[in-house]
Amino acid sequence: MSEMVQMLAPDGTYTPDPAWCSHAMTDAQLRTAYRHMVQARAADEWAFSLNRQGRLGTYPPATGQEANSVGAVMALREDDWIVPTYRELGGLLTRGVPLKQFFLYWLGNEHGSAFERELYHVTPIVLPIGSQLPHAVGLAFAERYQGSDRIAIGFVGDGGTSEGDFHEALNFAGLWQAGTIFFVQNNQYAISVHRDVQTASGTLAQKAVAYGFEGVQVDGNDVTAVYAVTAAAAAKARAGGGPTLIEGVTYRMGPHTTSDDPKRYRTDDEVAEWKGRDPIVRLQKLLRARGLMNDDEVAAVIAEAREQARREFDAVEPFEKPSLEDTFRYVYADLPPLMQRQLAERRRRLERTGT
Amino acid sequence: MSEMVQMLAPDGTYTPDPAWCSHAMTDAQLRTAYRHMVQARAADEWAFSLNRQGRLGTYPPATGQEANSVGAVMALREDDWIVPTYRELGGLLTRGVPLKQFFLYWLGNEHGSAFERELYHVTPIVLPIGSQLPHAVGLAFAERYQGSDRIAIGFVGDGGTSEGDFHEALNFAGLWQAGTIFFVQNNQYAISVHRDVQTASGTLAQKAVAYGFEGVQVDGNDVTAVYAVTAAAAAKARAGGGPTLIEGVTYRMGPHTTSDDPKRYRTDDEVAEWKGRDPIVRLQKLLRARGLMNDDEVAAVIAEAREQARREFDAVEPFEKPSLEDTFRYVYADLPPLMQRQLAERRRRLERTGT
Amino acid sequence: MKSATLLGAVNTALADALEEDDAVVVYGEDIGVNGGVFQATAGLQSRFGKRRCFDSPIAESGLVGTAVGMAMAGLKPVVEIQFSGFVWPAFNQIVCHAARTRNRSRAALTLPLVVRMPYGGNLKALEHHVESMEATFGHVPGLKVVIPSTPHDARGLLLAAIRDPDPVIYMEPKRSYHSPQQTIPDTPYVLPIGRARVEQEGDAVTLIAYGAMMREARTATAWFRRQGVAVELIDLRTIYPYDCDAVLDSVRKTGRLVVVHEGPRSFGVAAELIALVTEELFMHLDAPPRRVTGSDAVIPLPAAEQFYFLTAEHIVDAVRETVEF
Amino acid sequence: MKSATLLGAVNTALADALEEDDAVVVYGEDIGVNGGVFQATAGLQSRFGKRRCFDSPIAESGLVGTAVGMAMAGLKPVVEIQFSGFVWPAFNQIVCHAARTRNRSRAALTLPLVVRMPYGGNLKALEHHVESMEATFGHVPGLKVVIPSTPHDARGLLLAAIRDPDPVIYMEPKRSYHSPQQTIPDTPYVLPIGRARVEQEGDAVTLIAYGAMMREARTATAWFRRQGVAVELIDLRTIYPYDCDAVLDSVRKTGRLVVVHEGPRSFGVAAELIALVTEELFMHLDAPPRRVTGSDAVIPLPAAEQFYFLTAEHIVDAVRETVEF
Ligand SMILES: Cc1ncc(C[n+]2csc(CCOP(=O)(O)OP(=O)(O)O)c2C)c(N)n1
Ligand SMILES: Cc1ncc(C[n+]2csc(CCOP(=O)(O)OP(=O)(O)O)c2C)c(N)n1
Ligand SMILES: [Mg+2]
Ligand SMILES: [Mg+2]
Repeated sequence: MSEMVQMLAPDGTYTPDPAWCSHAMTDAQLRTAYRHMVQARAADEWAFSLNRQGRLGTYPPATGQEANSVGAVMALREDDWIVPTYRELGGLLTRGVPLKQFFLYWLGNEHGSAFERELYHVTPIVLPIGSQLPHAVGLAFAERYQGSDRIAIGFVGDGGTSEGDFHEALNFAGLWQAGTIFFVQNNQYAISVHRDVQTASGTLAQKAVAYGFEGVQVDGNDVTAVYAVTAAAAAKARAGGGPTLIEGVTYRMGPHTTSDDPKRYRTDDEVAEWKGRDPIVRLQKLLRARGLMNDDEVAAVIAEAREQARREFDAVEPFEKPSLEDTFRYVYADLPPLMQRQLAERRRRLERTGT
Repeated sequence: MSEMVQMLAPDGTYTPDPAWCSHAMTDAQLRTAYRHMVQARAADEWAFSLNRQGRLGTYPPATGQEANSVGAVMALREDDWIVPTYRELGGLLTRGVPLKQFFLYWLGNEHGSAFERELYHVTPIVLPIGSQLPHAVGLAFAERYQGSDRIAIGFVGDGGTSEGDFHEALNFAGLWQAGTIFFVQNNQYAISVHRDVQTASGTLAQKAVAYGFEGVQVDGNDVTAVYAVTAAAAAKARAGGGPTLIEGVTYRMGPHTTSDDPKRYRTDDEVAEWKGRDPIVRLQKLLRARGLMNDDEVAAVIAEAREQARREFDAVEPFEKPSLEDTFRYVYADLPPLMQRQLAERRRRLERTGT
Repeated sequence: MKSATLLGAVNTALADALEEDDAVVVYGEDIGVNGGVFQATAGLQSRFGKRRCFDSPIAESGLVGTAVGMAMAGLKPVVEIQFSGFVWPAFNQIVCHAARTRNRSRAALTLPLVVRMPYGGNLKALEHHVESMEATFGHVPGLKVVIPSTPHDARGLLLAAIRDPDPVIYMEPKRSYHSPQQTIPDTPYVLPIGRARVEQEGDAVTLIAYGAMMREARTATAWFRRQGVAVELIDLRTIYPYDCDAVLDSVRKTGRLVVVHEGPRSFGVAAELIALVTEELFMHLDAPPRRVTGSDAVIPLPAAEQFYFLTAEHIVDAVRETVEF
Repeated sequence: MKSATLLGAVNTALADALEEDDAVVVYGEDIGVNGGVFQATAGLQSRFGKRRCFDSPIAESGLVGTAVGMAMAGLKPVVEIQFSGFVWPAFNQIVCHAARTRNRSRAALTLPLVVRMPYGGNLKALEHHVESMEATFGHVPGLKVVIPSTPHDARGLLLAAIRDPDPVIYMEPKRSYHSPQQTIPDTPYVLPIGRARVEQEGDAVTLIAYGAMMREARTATAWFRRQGVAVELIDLRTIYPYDCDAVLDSVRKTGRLVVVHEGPRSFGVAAELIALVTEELFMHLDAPPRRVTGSDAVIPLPAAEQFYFLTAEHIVDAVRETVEF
């Protein structure tokens, strides 16, 4: 197992790794990545604050993990499939999913997870840990079957690597030489459980050995490294070279969700230490050093991102209230007579009792 | 990943491997192993023949896999837990489970799987592939928890390594440093599916890398190698050194079960090739070469094993027929009123209709 | 027209589907060169190639989970679970994804997939090879659950299941795989999911069964016919969404109901039908509805299985109690 | 006596069990230093040490599977599934091993283990955090399924479940975790599994509920009391093996039945109770039994959940129909 890939150090020094430099980001890409990461951070902070104001439901913040999410998705073609977890805000934004939709979802409306297929190639947000990975394998299989060279990326957390579905998905992918990238967002914790209590495996990347394909550990707070490693995996997958497991080492700066109190299980010192490795700060240093952004531009990007978050939430907050009928409409293509009876009964009770 | 461990070659030449020679079998052990392997083979052949005569139900033959089963169990202490599959006849015999019980099980009687706990430390025969492995981890945990140095061995097939439970069991074991040995009976096939269609992993042993402990591939037709590797794993486990994954490379000489027709999916040539690696023939060669058994003794061991198989089956064939009440007796410690009603109704129907 | 077994009809329906639509893929454990442990997929790999019909590793969750992914991208996967007793590792994928993706995505993604599995017992088979847990699937929002009892229904319903835009659990009564035979059309056809079939009209009592139990129910019905008692025999065919109108229409006419199934009694299919009928037709009922079902005991191994499984005599006995009430 | 919430009572029962028997171990996701996402295990690790109370990786099948192994070797594991919606990866271990080891081994091995999980919704929670699938467990031969509705029952039933020689699925109504409070004894006690509790006697109609629905049922019962209608309110408490005698005794007296539960209607608990009652007490029934239950739709996300979940008004409406029939 080789060392963790890192090119952009926390202090902003950039040392291209010869093994991966064929996938170095262009200046334009660096600027784009920065914008998406800042957008994600701003939306995340706004969502958190909305929850505290009682205007948004339980929400799992993604602050700190933007380089993984944005870097990985930027390395894909825009019609490659993304199979997200509930913590891939940066990736969704990078793909172009409107923030409005994201807010709608966390407001508790299924339409927030209705990512139009041909527009986004993003599967719905799902919560059962690890269970989305086999979908990424099936998607990649189906695309190749249909003659397309689209590939799929499946995100999962460090905790998610313990589920049986992680194993089964990687095993199928190895066998089928599926064009699937498995991206582990190793943010050190599964709620309160530290990664070291999740598995005795030295790295999460080395788990790929069990399936006969390559695993790479990358500094998940270095967007350039994440991009390079994912781009290489994507090129391989697209060419029919099969799957790759990528472990992006990062940190969940906030609580697991708005209902979680991380002080129960981790120290302020630890959080402070990781704060020093912030992926956005780091990229900003590089952009400044290269002269790609000055203070004003940075400030403008941040201000615009915050403004965008507020704007998009405002656009959705008074979203159309769903009806009783809506809750029966999408279970099957056609509502069966048995459920028509149930709907009629419920409508009757609603009319009679107001509830 | 190191080479496959082998000491006793198919031609009978014995080359002790310095890495494992602290666990070489004694002459007495070689004779015992031979006897158990021959017993297992004879019972297996008799069971197969009984099935063909219509006197025994569906049966999964284990012929060819005796060295794995016998060698591994001989390497354990007699109160270590065995978590078998449906194809560990040799291991059960080695542990002392009466053949009568084995026949009773395949005659379709649950009493055949009632291995008295303190006598045998063998869990029941189970059929859902892979699902027994977490039990082996729980058993080892519980023994250490209770201050015992008993360990546990969990058997599984090559096909079974694909199930999520394989992954979850090994992951728990690695974390808990459980005293569990995972023994993969790699007999090349899962029914009709070849091991190479089961996983893209180079060896099955290398899957241990994913869990932070050691994996060893061993010639599963060489009982001396199986014994040595398992004994080393057992010593490590007992000393608190944690789990080991062992892949014993062997071959299922017969059909998957008496209902299977292996000609559909494999060639006679392949079978013939493996016949040349027969674990019993090989051990016989060693015993003769060392002067531990002569022709007469070999013939006597075989004759006695065949005789024993017939005798034990005859003792069980007219086994007491279970009653309707028996089928309700073991579901819970006490039969709940709800089921008492069901039993009464069924008794009434039985009395009225004779069915 | 040609004569077919239920097993043959399943094989034919799979071939129909593979023939008509390149989006159909068939995979599962041992279903390739081996043709499945029951030979339900025999000949399909050699006819349609390994691209369309192939083996999978032993990993039921991965099997259904990859099918979910394939269906999201436009394929119509048909996966085989070797025995219904081995479907539980896949239950999470079935409950959380197969059943819910349409609703979760407001139909942005829909899943035309089929999970086939032989079910049922009374054939001296091993543990986990004899289960009838259809009610468990029926209770999961978002699934369709279909069980044919005849070769004709088997082909028409399986092709309908594969064409259906939603996930279908298709359970095959393995005890009826080889008999009785029936003539079926030469060309593909579909039968509607969600519709029961009145196999025999009658006005004395409604007898509802499905799958392998239809054979016993038929025998019982014929016996009563000889006694001059007209049993109305209904083959439920779809467990969910079951044909409530057919059930209610029949009991409205007969005023009496007996429901037969092999699976555990408590929380089983019979309980559901009886509850529906009692709620809706209380004033029409002339006798207490009855269940002829498996018990809540674990199904015994072969040596005692006769104490668990059902016979036509059990049905006769219960129908007689109901008619004579 | 001390005042307790249901959540507190669960915590106390776990402490009771850890205190009384070294064979008891408590483990699950986030149950150690974090004390569980609902704090059901708060303080247990610091009081009993990491040997007795510890975190597990996210692997429900391994969680239950290792517990099966521990129980085989004489421990009494109590595992927590974080939400009942996430229990399905463990379903295979529950159905094939937890539920069957006694029968399979003719009691050579028995499994005193408990699988705890919060269930139920109507609290603006996320997908899979709101399910009520108790009927699914009730239909599995070999399981006991217990659901408390009060702090007093929660402690007595959980300790009984842990002492029980057989596996118990213990489902905690998370919406009732914090209220109402109740005074409970200072010292450990057990309540019998398999026995319902008549919370309020009456002769007009039998109303059966359990878990979080008891709150709504109580409100409805009180409303009718004020109208001079004596509803007999029964808390089922055990879903399997449910207390058939208590149910039948009550309906024999009242002649009317309404059953309430939050989970899907079809193949649910209400269907079972109605079927039992109709079969056994046909001549005693004065009105059609009624179900007040969730529908077969997928439970909506928070913005529309009010269209799925039940209120006391729904119960009042249905009871009125039944009483006025
Ligand atoms: C199958 C399943 N079990 C348990 C949970 C409850 N749960 C929600 S998030 C979470 C932790 C996930 O950790 P990880 O995979 O590392 O992802 P992260 O939240 O850190 O992004 C758990 C246990 C779940 N959602 N699904
Ligand atoms: C969960 C599960 N899925 C499918 C089956 C059906 N089945 C029985 S044996 C078998 C093959 C097992 O192969 P392997 O693990 O290599 O063991 P072997 O039979 O070769 O000893 C299969 C698929 C099963 N018993 N359990
Ligand atoms: Mg994490
Ligand atoms: Mg094998």
